[in-house]
Amino acid sequence: MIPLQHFLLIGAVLFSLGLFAVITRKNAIQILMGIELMINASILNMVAFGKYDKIDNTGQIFGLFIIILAAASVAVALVIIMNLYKRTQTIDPNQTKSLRG
Amino acid sequence: MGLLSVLIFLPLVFGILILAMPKSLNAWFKYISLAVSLVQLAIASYMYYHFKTGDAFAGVNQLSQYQWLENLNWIRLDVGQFGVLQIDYLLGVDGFSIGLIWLSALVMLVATLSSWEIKTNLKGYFALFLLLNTAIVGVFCALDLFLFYIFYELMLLPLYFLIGMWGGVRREYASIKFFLYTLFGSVFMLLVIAGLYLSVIDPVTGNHTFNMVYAMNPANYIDGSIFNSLSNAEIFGFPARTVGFIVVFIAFAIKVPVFPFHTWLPDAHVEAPTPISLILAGILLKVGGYGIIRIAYGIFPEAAMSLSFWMGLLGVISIIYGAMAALAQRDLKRLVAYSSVSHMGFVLLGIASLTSEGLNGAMMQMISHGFLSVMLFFIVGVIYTRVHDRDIYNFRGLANKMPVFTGFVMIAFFASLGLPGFSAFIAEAFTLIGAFSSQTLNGLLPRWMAMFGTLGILLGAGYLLWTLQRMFFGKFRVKKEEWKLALTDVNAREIMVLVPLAAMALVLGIMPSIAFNVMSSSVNQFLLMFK
Amino acid sequence: MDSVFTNYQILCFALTAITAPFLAFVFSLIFKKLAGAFGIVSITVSLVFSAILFFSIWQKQTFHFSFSWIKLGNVSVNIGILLNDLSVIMLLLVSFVALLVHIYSVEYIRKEALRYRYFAYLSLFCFAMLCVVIADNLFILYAFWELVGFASYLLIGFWFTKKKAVQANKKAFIMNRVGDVGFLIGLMILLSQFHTLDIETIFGAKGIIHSSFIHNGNWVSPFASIPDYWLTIAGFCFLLGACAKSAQFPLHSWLPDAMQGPTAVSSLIHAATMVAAGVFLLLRVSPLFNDVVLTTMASIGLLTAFMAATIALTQNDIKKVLAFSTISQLGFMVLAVGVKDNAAAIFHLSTHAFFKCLLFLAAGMVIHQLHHVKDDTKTKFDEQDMRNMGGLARFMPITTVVFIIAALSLSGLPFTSGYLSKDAILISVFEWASERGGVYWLFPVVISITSWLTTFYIFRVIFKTFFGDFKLPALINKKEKELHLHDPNLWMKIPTIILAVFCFGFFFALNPFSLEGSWLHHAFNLEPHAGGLLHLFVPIYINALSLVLIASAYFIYAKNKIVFTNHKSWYYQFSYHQWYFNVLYDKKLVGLILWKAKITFWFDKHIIDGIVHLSAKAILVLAEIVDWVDTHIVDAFVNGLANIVSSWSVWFKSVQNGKLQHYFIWMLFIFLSFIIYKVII
Amino acid sequence: MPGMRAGKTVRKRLKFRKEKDVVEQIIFYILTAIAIGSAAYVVLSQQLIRSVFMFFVTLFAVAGLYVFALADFVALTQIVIYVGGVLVLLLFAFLLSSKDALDTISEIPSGLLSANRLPAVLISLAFFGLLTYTFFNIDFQNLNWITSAQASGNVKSVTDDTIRNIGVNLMSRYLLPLEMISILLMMALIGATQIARKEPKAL
Repeated sequence: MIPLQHFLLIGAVLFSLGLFAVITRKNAIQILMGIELMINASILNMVAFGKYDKIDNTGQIFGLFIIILAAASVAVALVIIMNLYKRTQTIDPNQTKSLRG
Repeated sequence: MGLLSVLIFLPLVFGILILAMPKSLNAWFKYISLAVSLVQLAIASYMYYHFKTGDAFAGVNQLSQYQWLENLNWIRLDVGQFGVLQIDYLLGVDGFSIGLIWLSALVMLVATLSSWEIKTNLKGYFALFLLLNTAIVGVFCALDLFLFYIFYELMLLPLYFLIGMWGGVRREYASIKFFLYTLFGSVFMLLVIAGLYLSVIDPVTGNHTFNMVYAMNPANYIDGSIFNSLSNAEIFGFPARTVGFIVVFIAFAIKVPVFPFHTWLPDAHVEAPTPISLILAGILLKVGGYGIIRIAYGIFPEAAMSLSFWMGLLGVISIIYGAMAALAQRDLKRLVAYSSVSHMGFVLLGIASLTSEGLNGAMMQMISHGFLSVMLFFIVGVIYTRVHDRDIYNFRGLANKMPVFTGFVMIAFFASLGLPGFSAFIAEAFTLIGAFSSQTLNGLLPRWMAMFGTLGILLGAGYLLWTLQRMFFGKFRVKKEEWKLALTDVNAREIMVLVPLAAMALVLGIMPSIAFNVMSSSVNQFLLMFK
Repeated sequence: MDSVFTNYQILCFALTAITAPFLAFVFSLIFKKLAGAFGIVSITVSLVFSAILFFSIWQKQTFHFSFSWIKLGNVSVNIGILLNDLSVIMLLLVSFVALLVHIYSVEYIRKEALRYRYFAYLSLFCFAMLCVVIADNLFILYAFWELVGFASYLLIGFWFTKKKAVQANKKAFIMNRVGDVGFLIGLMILLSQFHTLDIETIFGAKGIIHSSFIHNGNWVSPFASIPDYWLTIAGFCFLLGACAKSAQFPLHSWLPDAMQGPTAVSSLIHAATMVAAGVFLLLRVSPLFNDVVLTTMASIGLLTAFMAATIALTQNDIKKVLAFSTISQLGFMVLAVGVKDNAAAIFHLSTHAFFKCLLFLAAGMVIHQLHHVKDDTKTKFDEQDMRNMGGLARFMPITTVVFIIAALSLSGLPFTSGYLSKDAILISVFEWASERGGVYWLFPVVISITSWLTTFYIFRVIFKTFFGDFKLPALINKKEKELHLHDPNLWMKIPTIILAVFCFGFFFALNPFSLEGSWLHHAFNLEPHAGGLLHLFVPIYINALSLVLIASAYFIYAKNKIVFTNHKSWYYQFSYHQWYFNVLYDKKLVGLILWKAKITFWFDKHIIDGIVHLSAKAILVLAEIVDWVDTHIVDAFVNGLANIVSSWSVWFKSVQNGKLQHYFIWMLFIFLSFIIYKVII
Repeated sequence: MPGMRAGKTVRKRLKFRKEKDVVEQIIFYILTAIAIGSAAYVVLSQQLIRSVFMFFVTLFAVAGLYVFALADFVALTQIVIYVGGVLVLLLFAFLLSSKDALDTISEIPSGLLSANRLPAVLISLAFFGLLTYTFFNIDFQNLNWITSAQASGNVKSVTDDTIRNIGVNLMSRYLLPLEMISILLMMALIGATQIARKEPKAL
């Protein structure tokens, strides 16, 4: 049996990588992939914890939910990115100054 | 509103009027100034004529003996435990000031006439000029130290601008030097004035007071106060009154100017426009002498007596030093400026002797030098306005081209080298006699000082006659061809300036009693303080 | 008091006598064309009143009038008129000589455009000189003494375009100033000692000076007591004043230069009157002198007399010779005062005034006529140089005669006034020396030699000028007849003739051989000479050798029998260059003073002003330091705070930069911080 | 179906316990390495297209890891939805874009590790550190819910049928969340089309 910690560690690595991508990438699509990585990491954790819930199966079911929501969010995000590109000719989130204080 | 107030503030009122007038009335400003000066001279003459002489009107340290006394409560500020801050608007004249007031009025008139040559920014010039006039007359009339100090400092401001804006090539340097020099002295004087204020009380009201007449009376000093002669207070290990005397003396010595505080004078004179040179030489230097007599000597008599030797020594050094420096000059104006140092040295020597002859001689020298130095500077101005050059070597044989002018030059030169018949002779002779008899009478000055002082007369003849020979005699020759046309004889306005000055020098030389009469009782009263 | 006139009248006369020239001075400057007339009339008025005063005062009374001029508390300076024997004789002398010179000048100065100035100055001089003579007070005396110098200055520089003239008048005035300084110091000493400067009060018969004494090294007067050396100093000071005015060694060198003025002026001022004022002053204050001063004075007189005589031997300028002759004769007078024979001094002063004035006027006639020749022929030569003259006696007989008379008087030959006065001095010197003995015998020996030298040089002038060959025609290539040389007209002749009359001894003594018989000498001679052998011996040996010298001069200069060739020798050069005094004074002394002046100015400019500038610089440096501290430390602190705040604000602002990722980083950062805080701590 | 295949493989290997454990672990760590390596490539790649394809690998590897966590259904769903949906969506999104857009999008600005690199690295490491720290500080054997689950036998075994259980639970216990998610999905789709609609004033 693979110990729980291993899953968690892998999740942590993936999460951190995703986080890194979200923070540093200048490309909205890569950022989006970073987010997906983080989501995957969390799903991995959910699933790993779900091992100790045989009856209710909460971990797996919420893993499913997350996958579905992530897919939806990716769809919406892509649309936003394309729209953003249409407006500003760039998909670098840092170039959008409308949030600037 | 007394006569003195009118005398002082008349120019100020008209100065403000000039400021309020539009620039299009430019041509009127000098006539307004002239009218003010004439009125001032008339008032001063009236006062001089009606000045009461005699021991009952000696003034000096008796407030009631001052004439045209004006005493108004100016500032009465209750400052709690420190009593009442009392500053009076106190004006009055005695034998020491009346002559100088008249001199100021005449010199201002002459300077106004000489201001015709000013061509730029007339409005500012005449406004400052009249402000200066107010300050100068105020200095001679003020009997309250605070008021005196205000007028004294007020003189600097217009002078700074007048030299700095209408002056020669290095005017900024000169005006700043002049300003800082004088301010250096007077700032420290302010400390002494403050000290005096804390030491002296008005015997009538019991308040602290700035009244300089009260400060001359030892009875008005608070026991144990810093300048009380009995309290033996010390500043930096020296007796407080001696320090006070030295500080005040230096402040005025800079004005006189006494060696080694004289170096502002040649620069300021050389750079100043002619009318301002006239005022500087004619009146400003006298403020120094007047201050030394009235404040330094009047308020700290015993300190003055103990330092008389050094005062006399400075006087003698100034006499010889100024004359020697004048001998080395090529610039006519600088020469005259250094001769002023030499001549004012006699004033200090006379004061230091603390004899009747010496003091009268010193006062006479101030008045006499007032006329003569003004005349000399005006003469320089006459040449300068024509060709804008003052180098003695560039002129020769001017007598051929300008005979009337040369006549005035000879009068001025011989008068200032002490030819009998002119005021300077009386003044210098009496000063030296006073200095010489000092050892016998009060033992203050050694006799050799007077003997060395006579060398000043000799050297004076040297540089003035050399200039006369070099510039005015011989065959007519000047540096540039176009100067030959420019060098015309004096015009009517210039004669109008020169004649009264020459006449005054002559009148005072032949009838010195005109001046001596008004001052001698004050001098005697003054000398009583040193007994 | 058997005076014919009341005191009031005498006062009026005296005032008229002195004010007339003054009015002439003023009017001459206003009415320029009548200047000459004003001058002559005024001096005539002065002469008339001087004569009246002379006859009412001389040997009869002393008139003193004064009023308070300046009053300073307890000190009062009086001015007034003192008429005693000395005053009136001088008054008469001055006005008389001045009148003659005025008349002479009319012709002499006729061609000058600015002659009104000449007469104005001359009147001013007369006014001042008369005032000097009758002043009752040393202060006033000093004042007019300087005024006399001023008038002399103006007259020497009358031709002010001449460079030499203006240099000469400057030199004269400054050298006189040196004397004036001495005079002034003397005045100060007297005033502090006696509290008055009244001549009669101090030096009169009952003067305070007689009641003052030396006690315990102090000079005690009724008013004050000062160390006794001040008495000597006072004497020296007055001596210095007199030396300058009377052109005595070492202040003599201005007088030869003063010959740049018109000759008539030289004759009046620099021969007869003004230069005598020095001697006059010595006479006025003579009771003051103690033995040291007197001996010095005698030495100075002797040295000057001898020196000037030797210089006169070699000069070629006729006026220069006369100028040195004047100096020499003044030396005689000073010597006389020095040996305490005031009478002889006054006597010689009076006689000298006449004959020296005459010499100058006669020389002036020669110069004047030669000047005409120069103008007529349009040639250039020095009309004062004796080398251009010779044989003039043929053309100008009157001039020659009066010149010879004056020269005889100067030489002191019998029947002349000079015989009397010069012998009086010589005898006094002999007596004085015999009293003292020793080295003092040098005085009579040297003064005798000087006397012979005098004879020799003056006859050298005569023979070179009036006898022998006329050298000028050859020099300018003209014939003698073309020159039209003749005696000048009456304006010039009459004054000289009158003066010539006064050169004879009869005028001063009925018996021209008896000094004792002279009324002038007698009047002042309080202690008659012991007489005896000296009176016989001195004149004889002096005059005997004088005659020999005249003869030798005749052979040397008129006949050219003996020719001096030693012009290169050191003693000739020494004499010719006037003992090198001019070099010493003009180059060395003046140079030294100017050098000192330059040093002073340098000192002023670089040290005093340097200190000022240095302190200004120091303050500036201090200011720089303060400024540095201010900007880099104090302000840096403040600025640093501000910078920190602003950089923080920039930083904080950058948080709000609209960059999503930044926001996200921050969000994470804060989240992390919070979590780390919660988890770890 | 790779998930199915993986599940079968696992099941087969249960028979040979000892061998099987070693093999299982080797496979797990290989998958782990692939997942982490490809994820790192996704994150650090300069080229977007490679990044996207490598993300594909990552998703597969992670799905494999789900299987090791006994969640074969989730692994399947991951492959179907993510690989089949999301990734295809991504690819289509910019394959369907214009050339310009494609260039801009695929152009990853240089300075990969520039600008915010340091704080990003720090924060990422901090997160990672924080998580690992937490994992290593938790005593998993003695956690309440784990011990109680072990005590009550509520622990999954390899042989358990999870799909049925999931289906039952979805339709019973998690019905409400399911419905809410379906509504959310619909909202997202409507929203997406609304946003993607061409605006009249579009650039």
